Amino acid sequence: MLLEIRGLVSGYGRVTVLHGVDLKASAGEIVVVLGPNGAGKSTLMKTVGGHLQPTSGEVLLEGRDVTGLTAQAAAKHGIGHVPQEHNVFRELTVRDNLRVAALSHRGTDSGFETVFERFPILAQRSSQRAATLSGGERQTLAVSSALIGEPKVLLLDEPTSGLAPLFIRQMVEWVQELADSGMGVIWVIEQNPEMILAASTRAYLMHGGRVTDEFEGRELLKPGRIRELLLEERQGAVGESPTA
Amino acid sequence: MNWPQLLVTVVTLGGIFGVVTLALNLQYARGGMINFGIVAYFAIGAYVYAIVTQRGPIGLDQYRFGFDWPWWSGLILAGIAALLFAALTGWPTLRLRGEYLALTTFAFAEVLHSLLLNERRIGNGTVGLANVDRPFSDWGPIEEKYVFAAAAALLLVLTLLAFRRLLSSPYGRALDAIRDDETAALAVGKAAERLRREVFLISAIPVGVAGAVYAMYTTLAQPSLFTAEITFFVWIALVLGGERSLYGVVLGTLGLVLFEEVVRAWPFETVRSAQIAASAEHVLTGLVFIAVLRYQPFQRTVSRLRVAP
Amino acid sequence: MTAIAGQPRERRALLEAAGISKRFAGLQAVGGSEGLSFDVFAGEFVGLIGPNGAGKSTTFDLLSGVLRSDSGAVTFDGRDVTEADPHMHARYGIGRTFQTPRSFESMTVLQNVVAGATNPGERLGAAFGRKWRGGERSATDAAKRILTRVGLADRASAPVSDLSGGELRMLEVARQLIRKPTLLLLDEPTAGVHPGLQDRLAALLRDIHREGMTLLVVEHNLHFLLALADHILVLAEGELIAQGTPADIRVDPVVVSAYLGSDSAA
Amino acid sequence: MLLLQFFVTGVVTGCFLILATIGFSLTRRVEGFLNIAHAELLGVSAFTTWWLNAELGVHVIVAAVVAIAFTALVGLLIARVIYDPIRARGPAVLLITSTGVAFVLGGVIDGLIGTGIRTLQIGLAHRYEVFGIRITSHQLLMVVLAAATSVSLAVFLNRTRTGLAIRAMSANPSLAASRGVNLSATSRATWLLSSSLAGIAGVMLAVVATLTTDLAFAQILQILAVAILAGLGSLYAVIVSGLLVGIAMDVSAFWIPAGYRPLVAFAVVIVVLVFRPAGLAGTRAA
Amino acid sequence: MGTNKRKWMRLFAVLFALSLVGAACGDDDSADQQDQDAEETASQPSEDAAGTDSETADETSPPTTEAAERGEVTVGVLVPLTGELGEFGAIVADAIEFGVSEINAAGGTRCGDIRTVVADTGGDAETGIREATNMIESEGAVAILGPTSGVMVPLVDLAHREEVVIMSPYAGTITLNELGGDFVYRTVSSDLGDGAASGLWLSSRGYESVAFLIQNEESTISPAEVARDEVNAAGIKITDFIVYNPGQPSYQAELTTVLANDPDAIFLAGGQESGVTVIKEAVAGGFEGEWLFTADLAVPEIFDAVGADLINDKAFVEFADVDPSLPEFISFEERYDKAGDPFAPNSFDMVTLVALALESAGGCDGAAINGTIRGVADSDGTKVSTFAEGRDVLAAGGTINYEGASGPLVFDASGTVSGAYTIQQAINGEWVNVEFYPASTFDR
Repeated sequence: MLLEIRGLVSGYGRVTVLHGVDLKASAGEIVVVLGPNGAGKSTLMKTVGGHLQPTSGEVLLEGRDVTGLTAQAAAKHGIGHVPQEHNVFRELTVRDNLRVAALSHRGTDSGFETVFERFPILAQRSSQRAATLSGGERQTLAVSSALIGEPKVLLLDEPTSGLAPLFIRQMVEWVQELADSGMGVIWVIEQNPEMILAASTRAYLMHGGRVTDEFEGRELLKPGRIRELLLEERQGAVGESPTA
Repeated sequence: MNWPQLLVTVVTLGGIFGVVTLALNLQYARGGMINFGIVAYFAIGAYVYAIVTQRGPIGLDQYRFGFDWPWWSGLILAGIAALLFAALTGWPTLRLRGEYLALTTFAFAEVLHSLLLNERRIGNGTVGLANVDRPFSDWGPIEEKYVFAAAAALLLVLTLLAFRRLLSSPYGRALDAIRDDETAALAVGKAAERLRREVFLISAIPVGVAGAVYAMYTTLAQPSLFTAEITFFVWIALVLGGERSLYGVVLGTLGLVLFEEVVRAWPFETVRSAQIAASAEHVLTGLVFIAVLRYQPFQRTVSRLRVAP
Repeated sequence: MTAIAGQPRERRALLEAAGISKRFAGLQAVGGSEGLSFDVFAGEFVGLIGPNGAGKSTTFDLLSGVLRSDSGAVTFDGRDVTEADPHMHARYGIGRTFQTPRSFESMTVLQNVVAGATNPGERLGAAFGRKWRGGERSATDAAKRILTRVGLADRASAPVSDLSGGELRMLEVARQLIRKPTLLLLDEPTAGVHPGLQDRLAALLRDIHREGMTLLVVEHNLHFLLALADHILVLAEGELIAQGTPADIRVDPVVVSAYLGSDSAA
Repeated sequence: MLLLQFFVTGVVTGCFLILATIGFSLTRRVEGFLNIAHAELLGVSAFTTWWLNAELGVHVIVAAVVAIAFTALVGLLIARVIYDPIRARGPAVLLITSTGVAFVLGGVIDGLIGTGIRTLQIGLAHRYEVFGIRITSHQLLMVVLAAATSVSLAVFLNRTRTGLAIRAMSANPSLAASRGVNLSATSRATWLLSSSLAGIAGVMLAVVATLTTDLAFAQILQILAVAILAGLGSLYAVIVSGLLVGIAMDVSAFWIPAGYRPLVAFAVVIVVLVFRPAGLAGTRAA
Repeated sequence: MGTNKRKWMRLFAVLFALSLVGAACGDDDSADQQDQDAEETASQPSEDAAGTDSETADETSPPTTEAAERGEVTVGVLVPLTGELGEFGAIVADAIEFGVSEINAAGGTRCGDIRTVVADTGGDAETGIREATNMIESEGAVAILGPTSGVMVPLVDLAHREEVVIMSPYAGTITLNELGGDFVYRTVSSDLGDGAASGLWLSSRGYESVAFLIQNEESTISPAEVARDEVNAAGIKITDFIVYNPGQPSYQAELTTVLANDPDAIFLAGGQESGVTVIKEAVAGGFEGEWLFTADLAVPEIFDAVGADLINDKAFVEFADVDPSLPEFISFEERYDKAGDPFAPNSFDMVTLVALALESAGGCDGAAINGTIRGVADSDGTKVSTFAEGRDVLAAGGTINYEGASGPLVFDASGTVSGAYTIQQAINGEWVNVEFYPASTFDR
């Protein structure tokens, strides 16, 4: 198992947000985390990414304990985190954003080439400040930056919110490729889930700081299933069977 | 060391500066405004008192105005002048926040200082207004210094009581609400802007009066008295005492004044030792700040005592 | 203000948003090309839904004066409040809660509610007097009653830092209730609230609605909202894409596609 | 013509202000607080240069280099020993602590150096006249040094790995950490850098001025003025606002007595802040 | 190497003082004692003095201060030891210490040995007032000696209130011409004389234009204004009259118009720090005219700091001086190796006068000194020039007329003496006398 999260409890100061989360991802997998606002998805990502200290539980990466590492150490161990907001250095140029990501890595230029090849728009804007990019370009840059560090696990915190479908499709394709090359991806989504779910292998539904359901990705693609889940919001009743 | 004398000095100066620290506490801990130019309001009080009570210019004096009015009118006008100056400086600055407000108020204080330093027609420039009227010199049997200490202590207590009364009223609660969460306070109809402005203005009044008392005490209104050092001093006292409680603030100020006076009260009998003492005082003061800020003993004491209003 | 296209005007609207909009750093957050327009009628329970980033919270900010609209006008109770300061909105009778619950940390639960009321002693001149004490007493009594009503009576003297996320939301509602607002804007009242408390919240909202308060509620938990509201506004990318009764909205294809992605809409 | 002369003088003043402020601004930007003790670091450097040069007879350039390096180390040491442990207390406590540090540094300098007239063992400045405008070699050195320092700082921040890390950390520390940037190493580098910038300014102070123990600290007011004007962040804005303050101060002497120069500096600050509440470089949000 | 050693000793001294203060906070009495022992105190408690005291003091009120009961009379030395005038403060304090040692060696005053308490004002008025108050209230000082102009003026009120004599050997400010005379004295002439001497010199040099550069301080502005009037009266063009603030790294802005107007001479009334910078920048900026400095720059260090060749032959300095031909001065010079330092004789005279005033007074407090000081300084009695001589005459029931090392010392209504002035010229890296204006020059 590439990444294994067991009974993770975490939050901000005295406010506990995660009440014991279990989650698994193996290499080459795209794992989707779904759930309404406030379900604890971002908190989960931040805790695994090293920005929040869990109060209990553990995070294992390739069987090694990486619980409670600093963000820097987490990055070094191969956890690439793309936060939901403030995920690029706005004052830095596109190229410098990528260079920062390459700081702790050697052989950087090939990484740049790959990114620029795939996203010519970033190459075009390489000397513009990241603040001037459009939303989609910015998300692309954020994900690209995280990838420069060649992570084993990529944590994507809603990188598609507010993006045009074209961009979403591109990003899905790209992430799919990354997964095919052996990376584990945990992808938090709240809206427009269908395209992403199509590529995913597994999905977790979170509510109130807990994982309330676990699905195989395809299961969710059954007609009407997501709609049912999202519109007829479940109350997080634990007893309810996921396949009912 | 002459402890009674030391005590008198500490009470007097602690009273005067305690008032300033209290005002700062009201502005900062309650109003959320960082005033890094508090010395300006203090200076205004001192100068206005000096100008109002002194006789007209004699000899080579360069200042233009001296009204020779009684001391109490000087005291009142000092408070009013500080209020007006707060209104003047508050108007452009109060929409700024945090560091920017801090630095703009600081800039205002520097402008005032530069004006007093160079404009000899206001207060004799660098020379300042010396030998300021001291009202308590002929107060019968009690020695003047005790009257002064009592007056300073009285001013401090009055300010403390007034602030406490204000803060324990719904007005104070509204201030706390605004400080805790301005957006939420607005959503329940608290006029944050107006309250902040009012706090900025009214807290200037006791500072002006304290400035006047300081001018009486030192018998001097001179630019070199009102430098940014006063601002630093008062801020340090505020942080030392822990900004959350009025009593802590007073304690911090008294502690700091006591410390300074103990260092100063040390008699040096040779040039050499006095020279060393001057630099040692700086080093020691600095080390005490650093240590106190790191270990925060006053703050702990106060929070242990739980005397916060 | 002028009537809005397609809206029958048989009743006087309590709140009229006419062509309001807001841009942040060049990006349109609310309003689209013609601005956002809708009405809320007195006594209604209106739900405001839409996917993340649809501009719901921004709309709330515009209605409560926290943000000022770039265009158009907001009329409340016959008064143009477009340019009014946020605290004046509150005084005119528009109450609101926030997406992340806000509270006055330095105060107890009871004080938080009392602080919601406007006391004459909040004026500088009156603060030094004694006259405010009467108002203070009645506000405290009212606050206690409200705390009982929202189920926080036993936490009255606790510091707010002891409250759970759900309790904080209840406290926020309580702080508004003491003001008896004409219109109450609730921003995601169920987020972070555990199911037991959600039921109590639903009952509370139903009650205050029945007592005549007009409610406009942003909510992700559609199950919760659709059961309570009698009118739903659907927002996507800052524009009103649909409105109607909960039953209409449930089956509206436009709404479904807004939630599930543009692909399925096409 | 006289006005132009004032302008040139103003540019030179501005260049000193840039040198003195740029390190202060860098600290503010990366470390997040106003380090009042920065001004005393100028003194550390100035007096080290003086001591080596005038007392020990070391060549002035060697003395300057040693002084700058020494100042950098002192700055780093202070940061590690005093600021790092209380970082969590927030910028206000750090600011006041830095005042304490300034007191200690000032007191130690005062105790070690004492009173007296102190100047470097360097010749008198040469004078050049271009179209009737006079400029001395020391003034030129100031301009050249300010320009060279600004350019090399810009190159350093843009071209080197450490520079990039510093910029990333100042822009968004937590994201920088996520990208694998070593925050504590970067912080150390920042302290070394900003303190050596103070060192350079201190050397210039020693070259131009007659040193007294309180001269260095007297510069903090103008440093603050320039830093506020620059918007407490951008290094490029420091250059603009340094020049602006310098020119405004000196050109004002054409009309009003020179004693009012500090008043002019702060008046500029107030005017700018009233119209641009976040400084020259700031965005317009208040 | 010698100077380096001094630096390190300073560091140790700082640390030592720190530990002392630390000890003081813990246990003040014993530390107090320890401090007195540890420091090289100028005064030793003397039992004999106490004896003398009781003999002569019988017809008056008993000594009021604590110090006097211990057979000591305390005198405060309030001088700037740090800051711009630190050099002068140290000279004054040293000369006072020398005077005190002479007095105590002669057996002390009727009120006991003189004990000094030294404090640094840093040139700061507020510190001065605080320290003075402290000296009076805590240490029982009966006289405060040595404040500079800026500190002296604010002390006037304190002196009257506390009935303590305040004396300065160098506070020339004109303001004291109005305020002084009662409890407030100085053994130096007022800036009126200083400015007049400067003006006289500037007028007599045949300059056509002169620029004034004045540091923004009481002690520099007041003589400069007198000099300006004098120069104006002589019909010389004043190109600039610039008051500048010290503490700047450079004074280019102030110098710009001065250099543009290219005067024949610059009158620079500035402190050492600003003065040196101004001179260097003016010469570097192309000024080739002559200079007249005020007393602050009348020190040999100036040649090192500025570079002797810049000012050689071109610079003059004006300061209140003693007549070196006075026998009293010559005698002083023989006893005190630093007699040539500026204001050293004035300082010596000051403390000697205080001691003699105490000796001739009926009490041991400030009021006693105030009552007799004019009398011992100027009378028809026996001329004396040391404490010992004076005491002996007084003991024999005579009256004395103290003729000091700095001159005859006659206090006018404002407690000021009239003085002589010297103009020196920079020649070969030294200050050389070129003109002497005796006190009589300025009688008007």
